[in-house]
Amino acid sequence: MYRSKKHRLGVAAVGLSAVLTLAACSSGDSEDTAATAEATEEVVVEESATEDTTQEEAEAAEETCVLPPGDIKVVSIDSMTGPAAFAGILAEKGADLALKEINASGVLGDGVTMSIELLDDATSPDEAAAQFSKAAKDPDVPVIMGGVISSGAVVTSPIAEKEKVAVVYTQAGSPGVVIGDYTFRYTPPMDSYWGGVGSYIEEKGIKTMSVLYANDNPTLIATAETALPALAADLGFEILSSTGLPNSTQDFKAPISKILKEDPDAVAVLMVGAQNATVVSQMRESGWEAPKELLGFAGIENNFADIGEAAKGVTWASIFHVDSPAQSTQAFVDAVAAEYDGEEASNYTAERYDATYLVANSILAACSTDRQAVRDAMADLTNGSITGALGDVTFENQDARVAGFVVQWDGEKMVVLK
Amino acid sequence: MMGWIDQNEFLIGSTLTVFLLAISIQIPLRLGVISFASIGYYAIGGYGTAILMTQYDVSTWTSVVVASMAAAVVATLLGLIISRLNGLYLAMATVSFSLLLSAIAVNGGSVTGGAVGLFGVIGDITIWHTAGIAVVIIFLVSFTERGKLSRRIDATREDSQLASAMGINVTAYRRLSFPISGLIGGLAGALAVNLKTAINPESVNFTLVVLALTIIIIGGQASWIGALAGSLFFVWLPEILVFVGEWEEVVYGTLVVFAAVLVPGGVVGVFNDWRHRRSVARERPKVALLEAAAGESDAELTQSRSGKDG
Amino acid sequence: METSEATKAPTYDYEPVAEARGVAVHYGGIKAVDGVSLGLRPGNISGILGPNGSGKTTLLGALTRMVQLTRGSVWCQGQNYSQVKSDRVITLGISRTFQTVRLLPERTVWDNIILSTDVVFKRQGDKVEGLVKEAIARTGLEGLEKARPDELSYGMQRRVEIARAIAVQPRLLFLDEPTAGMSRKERTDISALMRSLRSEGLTQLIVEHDVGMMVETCDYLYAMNFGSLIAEGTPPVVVRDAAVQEAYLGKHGRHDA
Amino acid sequence: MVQDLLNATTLASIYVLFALGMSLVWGTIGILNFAHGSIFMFSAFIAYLVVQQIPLGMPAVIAIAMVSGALIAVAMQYLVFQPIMKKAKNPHAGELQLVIGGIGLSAIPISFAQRSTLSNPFGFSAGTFETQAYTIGGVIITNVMIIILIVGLGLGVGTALWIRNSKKGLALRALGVDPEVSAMMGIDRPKLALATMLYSGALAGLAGALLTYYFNSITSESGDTLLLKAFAIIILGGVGSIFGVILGSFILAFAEFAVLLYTNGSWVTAVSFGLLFLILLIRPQGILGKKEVRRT
Repeated sequence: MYRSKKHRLGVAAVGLSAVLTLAACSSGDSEDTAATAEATEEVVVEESATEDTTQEEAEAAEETCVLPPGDIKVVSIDSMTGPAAFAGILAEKGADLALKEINASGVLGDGVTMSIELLDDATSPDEAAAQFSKAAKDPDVPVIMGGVISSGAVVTSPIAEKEKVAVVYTQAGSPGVVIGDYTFRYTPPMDSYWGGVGSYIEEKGIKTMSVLYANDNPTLIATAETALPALAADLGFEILSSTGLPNSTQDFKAPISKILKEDPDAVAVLMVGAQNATVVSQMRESGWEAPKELLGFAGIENNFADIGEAAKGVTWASIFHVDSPAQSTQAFVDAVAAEYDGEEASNYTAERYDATYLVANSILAACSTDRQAVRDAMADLTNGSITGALGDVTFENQDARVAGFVVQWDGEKMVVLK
Repeated sequence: MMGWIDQNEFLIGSTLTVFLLAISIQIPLRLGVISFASIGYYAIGGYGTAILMTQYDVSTWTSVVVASMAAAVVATLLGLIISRLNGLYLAMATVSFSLLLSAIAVNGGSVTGGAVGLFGVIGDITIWHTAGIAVVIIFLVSFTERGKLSRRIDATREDSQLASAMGINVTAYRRLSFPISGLIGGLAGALAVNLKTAINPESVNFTLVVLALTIIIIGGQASWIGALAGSLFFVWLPEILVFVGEWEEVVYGTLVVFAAVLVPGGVVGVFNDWRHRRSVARERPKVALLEAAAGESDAELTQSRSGKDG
Repeated sequence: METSEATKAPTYDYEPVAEARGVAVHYGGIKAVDGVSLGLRPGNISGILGPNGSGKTTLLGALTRMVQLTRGSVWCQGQNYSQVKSDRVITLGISRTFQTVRLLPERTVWDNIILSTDVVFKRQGDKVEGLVKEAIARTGLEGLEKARPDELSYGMQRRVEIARAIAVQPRLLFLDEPTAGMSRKERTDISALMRSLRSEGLTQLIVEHDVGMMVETCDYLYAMNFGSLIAEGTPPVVVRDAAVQEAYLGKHGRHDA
Repeated sequence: MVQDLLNATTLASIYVLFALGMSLVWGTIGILNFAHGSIFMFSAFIAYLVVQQIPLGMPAVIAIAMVSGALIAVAMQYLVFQPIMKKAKNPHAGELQLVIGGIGLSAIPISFAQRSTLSNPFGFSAGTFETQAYTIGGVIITNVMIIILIVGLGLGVGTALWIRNSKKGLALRALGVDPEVSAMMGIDRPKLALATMLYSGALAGLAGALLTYYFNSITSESGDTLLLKAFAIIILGGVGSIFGVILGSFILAFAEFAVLLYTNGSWVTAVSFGLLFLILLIRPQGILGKKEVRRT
């Protein structure tokens, strides 16, 4: 048959709310990116790419704002160890890159630097909460960057609201994370950009679908139980069955057998990280071949490299793609490659990179490290559209939204269909 | 000081709720019952409180009391239905009980919030309340660590057959440990959910069982002091030993293995042994007589024997 | 020889302190004890001898309600206590020691001895202390109250057990292999202690396979093999019994080897 | 339907491979080894590390995993379990210490593997073995499935017969029934215990390697998932009974399959501990267990 292989990069794990793909680049501020490009001579950013909505604001801020010299310490809580470490480590690469660019550009002002105190929550909600509450009670911390795990974020968000300190999350896709004035999230919820797949479904004439999803992941549950049925009602296809399994499941033979008997036109595989590849390869082993469709989910691509051919034809929606035509994304992809030894940029890195720029820009726009001022500036900035590594991002109630791509695995890599 | 408490409020609160959970496991353990059911009680207390507060707008304290009582009732029933098991079989039955509850939490739909769990449980419990409750429980538990009751508990644990021959109603003691363990475990969950404002199936899984058990093993089974020492150790170790960092789990594992092999009595056991040796040492004159006394009484007996024989 | 399986009351020419009537204990297919009746003579030291696995300890277990009876009944002072729970047996005045030392390792000698006394004499603090002191004196343990078992010699540990058993003022004391694993001197000491307890009027039943010690100490002997009584009588009579010699004494050498 | 039965039987064989060693150790030398899952995982992990360097075939990979598993298990027995058993004041205290020791032990390899893989799954894709699928009368079977079926059922039945009929097997059974009596029979307990752990570790390694081939990859946490299932399997069949392990594995695998086929699947995790709870209430000695041979 085919070779089953699986060494995967971005993978999944219990506790990680969602594995999303996303693209990004320097956040709203053209100024920063441009300045970085000049300063480092590494980052290729075309001026035109950076001209956009927030330019004026940023310029205005820079003209009038003089921050007192010194170091602005921002706290970042992330999963550097434990099951979500793969996401946390990639995310922090984005933060480091953005921070390096920002400080090199001198955009914050003479003698003003920003630093990130990175705290590892070890993928534990309790650790996240302990560290968050300590940071939230330290008046010298103007803003916090939150962790990637939902179970941690739902605990830390109420603390942020209570202590009135802004927090920007990436990932953490569960409900209960963005709950008020002080909570922001730079990762769009999956169902907000899955619509693109809808047109693919229509195009292919898919009339029936079976769903296999991880029933211990909030985002995937929401997608399987709410977003997909809504889409089905909209487009007029039928969902034959929806099987929820814990993501730790290893043998998918039984649900696959059930699905094969239902004989749908398409199967939607909504698992976390590497489990997608496991399901896909087990489906292929069970004889699921084209023209039968396999629909996947964001984040899935990181796991297909090893199963290669088996995943050919799997189609899904994604928010980040290294081949994205957006110039801001390309600039980011190049910057990542230059900084990290030719590494291919990932959605986790992109989101955090953008989020770090948002934090810096908010401080700059507020021209202060006062918590309230920073949060108000952040609310202002997220009112409009921000262009960055993820391309153009808008916000709904401080929660990110992107158009996304429909992509397909061609056997070796993912290609953009739209 | 107040500033420090304020900054570390969450860690202090965690320490206290983990301590209560450890006590809930320790009470049956002191009677020789290896029960992992406390995680189930914790889940009942936590979910119960969260459901009452967020879905029925019940006041904080009423929710806490009702949920804890519910845990105690479930514990009593569990104690009755598994009463013919002991040792590892009982342990396994209680593991399954706890995991069944976590499966219910995952599949509970909107009542339990499924995999997301319940969040936004904002009540009016401060760490001072939690500390107060912990102190009351320490006060009550300390009664079981003194005098007659503690002797009977020790005998029940160390050798239930012996205890029974000594007139101790082993079954009654063990059965009674269930509702008490249930109440305290439920309380731990109820207070934890107020501290964390959220609860999900992941927070009541097997990892928690392991944590609570290792706390008792490191601290010591015999006394609440052991549970407290263990809780402090495990909650604060990552704070203090920052350099441990990514090898935290390895350090934990190694410590637990060392504790299991070398100090089965835990930190408190080591301390008690030391104290005993010291007190014996202080009474040098008497102890010097130890061997002599043994010899003497031997002589005496031999004498009386020959007397009687003669 | 009494091997009747019936539970009807046998007649004795004395009033037995405790009785087994047709006691049988079966585990699955194994008949550990199979129809034993005996009545203990007041003020005597009785002994049950028999090779390992002959059912002695199981019989003792049956008499103390620690093992379930398959058939038969056990009686104490004319009362059938076959359904009484094991933890109530001590309140009937029946106290025991075990085949191996069973002391609480983390507890002092005093705590170990007082363990049963304060259960039997509830809320009689002063009396309990007095009884424990008396038991300590009778067993020659003065001065060792604060020691832990592991600080004592094996012989002394056994004395603590005996002290624990007699502190509750039983009318009947069961001793399960009280001299097992002891030095010769320790054996003679324990034997002397038992006789001194007899002189105070305490009825005792010893289970042993050390024939020498039994003959020296006991007033009356029962011999068991394969779960049944094969002989009984005064020590000289029993040791000369052909069945006993064949079943037990003949194998004795091999057992000690 | 035939396909489902075949798939369920394969799953059952996997369960047999995993639970066999655990059951043997528990039923004879009285150690409920909580680290069995991590031996399983880490031996596959070691094989994975080797395969990353040298592309090897399946027999070599399996051999590496089995040797690793055996060595880890022996080291655990020698350094941790044996000292605990020697020191235990009484069997019950020992029991708990052994469980705790196992829990502590299991954390160490899991943590190493997590660090090293960033919790990503790992597999033997760098090796030379390729999965082949065959279709026979509409039923799909892969070469990995065939190997698992043969090895799992073969070792299960073989071990059961060996325990039942051989002299060493008798010695092991004697240990399980009464350690003291077996000591009198002249059985060298520590030595036999070490040998049992060695066998159990090798089985864990074998299971780890075969499972990794079957699922294409496993994760650092895979052992823990199986550990809880193995408890259910062993108790279901009866502690100390090797045929019980086979029976328990089949019951669990088929029950899980049924739940997955006829419901929406969300209760599948509850199947194992539901069965465990039920059997403990109804028949604690297990289906094939004998009451009087209960050691705990």
